[in-house]
Amino acid sequence: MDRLTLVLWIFDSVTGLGLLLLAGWALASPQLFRGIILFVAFSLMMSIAWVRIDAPDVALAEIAIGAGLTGALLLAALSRLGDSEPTQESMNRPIERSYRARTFRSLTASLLAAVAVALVFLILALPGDSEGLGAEVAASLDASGVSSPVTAVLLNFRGYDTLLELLVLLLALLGVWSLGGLPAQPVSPAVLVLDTLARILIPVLLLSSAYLLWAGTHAPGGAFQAGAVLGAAGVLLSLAGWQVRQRYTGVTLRLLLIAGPSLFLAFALYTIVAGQSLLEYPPQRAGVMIVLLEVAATLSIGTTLAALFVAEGPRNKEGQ
Amino acid sequence: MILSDYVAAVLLLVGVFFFLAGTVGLVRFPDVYTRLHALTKSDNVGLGFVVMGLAVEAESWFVVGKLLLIWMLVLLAGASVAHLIARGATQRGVRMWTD
Amino acid sequence: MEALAATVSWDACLIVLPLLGAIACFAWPNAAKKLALGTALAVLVSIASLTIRVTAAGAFRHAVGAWGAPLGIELLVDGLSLVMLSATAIVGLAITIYSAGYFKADVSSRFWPLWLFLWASLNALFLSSDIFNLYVALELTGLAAVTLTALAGSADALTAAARYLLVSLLGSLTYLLGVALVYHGFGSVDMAVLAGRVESTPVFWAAFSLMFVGLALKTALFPFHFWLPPAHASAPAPVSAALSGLVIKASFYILMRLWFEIVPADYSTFTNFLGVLGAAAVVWGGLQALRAKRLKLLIAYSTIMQVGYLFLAFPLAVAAAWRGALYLILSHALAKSAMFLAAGNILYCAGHDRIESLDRIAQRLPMSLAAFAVAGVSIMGLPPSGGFIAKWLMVEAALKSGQWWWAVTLVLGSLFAAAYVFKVVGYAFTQAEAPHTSIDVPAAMEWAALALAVAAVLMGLIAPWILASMEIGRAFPGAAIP
Amino acid sequence: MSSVPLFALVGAGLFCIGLYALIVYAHLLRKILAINVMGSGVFLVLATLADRTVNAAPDPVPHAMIITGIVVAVATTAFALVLMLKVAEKTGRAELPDERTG
Repeated sequence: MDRLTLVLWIFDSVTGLGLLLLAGWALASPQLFRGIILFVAFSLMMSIAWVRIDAPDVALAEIAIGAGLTGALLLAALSRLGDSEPTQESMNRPIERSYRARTFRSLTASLLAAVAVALVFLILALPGDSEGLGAEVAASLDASGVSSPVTAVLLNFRGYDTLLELLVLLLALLGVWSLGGLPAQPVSPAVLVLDTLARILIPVLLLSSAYLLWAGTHAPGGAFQAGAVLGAAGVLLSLAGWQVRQRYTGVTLRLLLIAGPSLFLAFALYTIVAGQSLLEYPPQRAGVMIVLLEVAATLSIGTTLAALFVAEGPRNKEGQ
Repeated sequence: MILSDYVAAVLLLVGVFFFLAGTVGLVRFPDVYTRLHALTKSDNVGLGFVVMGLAVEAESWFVVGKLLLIWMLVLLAGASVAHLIARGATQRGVRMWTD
Repeated sequence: MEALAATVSWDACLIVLPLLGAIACFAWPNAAKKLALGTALAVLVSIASLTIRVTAAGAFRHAVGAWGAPLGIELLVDGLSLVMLSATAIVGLAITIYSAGYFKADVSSRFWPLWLFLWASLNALFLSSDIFNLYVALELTGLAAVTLTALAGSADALTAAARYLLVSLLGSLTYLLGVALVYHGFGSVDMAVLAGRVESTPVFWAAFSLMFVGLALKTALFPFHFWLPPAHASAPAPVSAALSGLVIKASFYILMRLWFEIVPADYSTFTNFLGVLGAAAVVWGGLQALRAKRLKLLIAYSTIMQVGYLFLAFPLAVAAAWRGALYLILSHALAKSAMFLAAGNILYCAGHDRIESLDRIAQRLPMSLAAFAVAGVSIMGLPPSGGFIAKWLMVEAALKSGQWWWAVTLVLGSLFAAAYVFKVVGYAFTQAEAPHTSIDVPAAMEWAALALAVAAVLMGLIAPWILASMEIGRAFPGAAIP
Repeated sequence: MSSVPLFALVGAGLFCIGLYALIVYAHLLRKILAINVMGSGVFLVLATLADRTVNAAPDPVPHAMIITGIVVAVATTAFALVLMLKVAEKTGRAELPDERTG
């Protein structure tokens, strides 16, 4: 084993161990706030792991969505939980301290430890040389319209999954709204530093979003990462106290939310009526169509994620 | 290894040292204000050294530009967030450490 | 026009049309009811056309994006998926008509897009032949089901929805871990490709166990049933009908598919274990249903019992038992939805569903009570209902394969069912001391419940046709019994 | 990547740690965190094994699947958090009551 391999191996081991420790620590932390912060640290470390296993696309998605947006969502929820919290004591410890509960916990722990050991042996028993579908993807990449393999899989080879996934996102927002949304956060007085930060960062975020979208056709990036960065811009604006005016939260907002899924579904409907396979791209125009779909999807993903963060529910006349 | 490699290694090591110092400060200092002080200052400098170290090894000026941009963004975000945390702590009445 | 009808892929319509409908309902909430009814009709046309095509030309696969497995996703239309889609369409139409009257205006605009999402995701799930795509469809189904459960808005419903959501997510993640191991063990996520590659190795069995546990959680197999009664009892009535009638069947359907398509050989220890769990579910569900004080809770426990029957098909392991199990899925989908819709009418009219206070319901809602009783005929398994055919097939399979104890379980289940159905009907005919205030129930709601109940009974009369349809493209595994 | 799929083993560990916390802790926010940790574990298993072949580009299909999974996870997390807040609003506790019947 040469020196670099050894160093990397140590690095990986430290990262792996760190992940396990951070996860355990985040979940067992006596204070929820600390738990969330540790979870965000866990997600950041996950993205290091993604880079180490040659998955830069996933690393980008993890940083933007896993660490960034999920962290923001968790913290916002915690701050809203506020006074309805039971005492610190009852909310933080496991369900009970009785003998029965302790036995239950140790039984669960031993059982899961056994499961973990079994999984470890199985993973080690997997064939070492499986290439999965790498070769198939490479062979069809030229016909897919893009040169980034992950984007080709997401938008073309398994575009149907992506369509359903966009709908999961929309459905989650519908679910939040159907719960009646949350009361608007009280508008805090403008903070100069936050305002300035937002003013500088928003253009940078928009630019990064556009770059990620464009890069996605040939390099790591794509609609989801771009959408997540766009969503982050929305979150920042909302934190800086921006309020979207009422006239834009009705139809305009709805149209933005459904742009991505609608364009995808319109394409699906076209292929059905034309008697083709569902979501079959014409080979010459695949590249252009994928870019169009990605632009619409990015807008919708960004808007949906920001709306999930704001979570106030529609403020138009039907929703009130 | 050529000269630039050594330069890069030294710069990276200095950067890591600052990170380490900041982290020690984060763990050891008594209250939120002093911790922020330790963390932001030394991390910004540490990152600066890391960026310089990587810039020495960079393949093109374009990459150097990107590295500098990263550093500036982290400076901006770090400084602003440190301010916001300190502001939040003051508003909630967290006292400063005096001893 | 006819040329168009011949080239259109009706299977894809079953997914795309309700999704478009859902988005349209979201974009134009004021027109949601009309849009939803229109979508339901369009789905009905699609399933009818698809049935005609499959009956004439046989099962087929549809390569999404024209890539084909293993690179792309494939849809599979055969008898098994066709009967599931048809049951979903029939129940779905009844629920749509029912809901048009059930929900008040403010809830209504929120209900329609969610309901169409649920319908679309069920269709997507029944059509998919790709185990990762099934994961996405499962998540879509689970999320839609939970949002619909929470629509009731009460503390009970919200708590039940939260529990349901956690169980649902746990189930899908466990399933996904199994999918990950399958993919890395055998290099594909397409069932047909996997069928040719899977060997009976420890890796496969571990992966299958994970997938099994995840799906059993979502199907509410005993002892994973704990989340079901509160969720199904506290959701709005049409939602309960969809949850009990269709949603839990979706995960069982995947289990059946996996079992038929890719599991290499039967292991009698494992299948007998499943049979024992099924029998426990029958007894436990029956006892709890008898003890239940509220009508919807009783119906929910009855569902746990029916899920138990389904798992008896694993140890029976002959084709007739699988036919019986599938028949049970179909007849239960109709009968149980009818029961929940009838219970919803009672709740709507009387303002409560306490069984002991159901007096005079027979006078005020004769049609709904009739719907409950007629659906009960199928749940009990009395001739000529669909439930009877199902149980008859399974009992016969048990006796002919020399496993009489499963037949005893089935008969015991019928006795339980008879007891709790009569308990409800008995209270409903009791004379009340004082008259109650009541709200009139829209006629469409009563008709929807009754129509489903009658359909569940009539299913027994068209058994030969259904039995022939369900095996188009794939004969069920296991020996034919002489 | 070394021949030992180290991160896949970590993924298996994360799955079990998350599952333990999901079962044992009562607070809904903690349960939601636990689900997210479990998800990360599954994704690690899925991706690490895609990178087993030395000197070959990793298989992009699992990467695409994970991106799908991450988006699904954030969507469900967002909904779960609001549901939690609604439960807390109605019952005063962000916990599920213990099972009474079965």
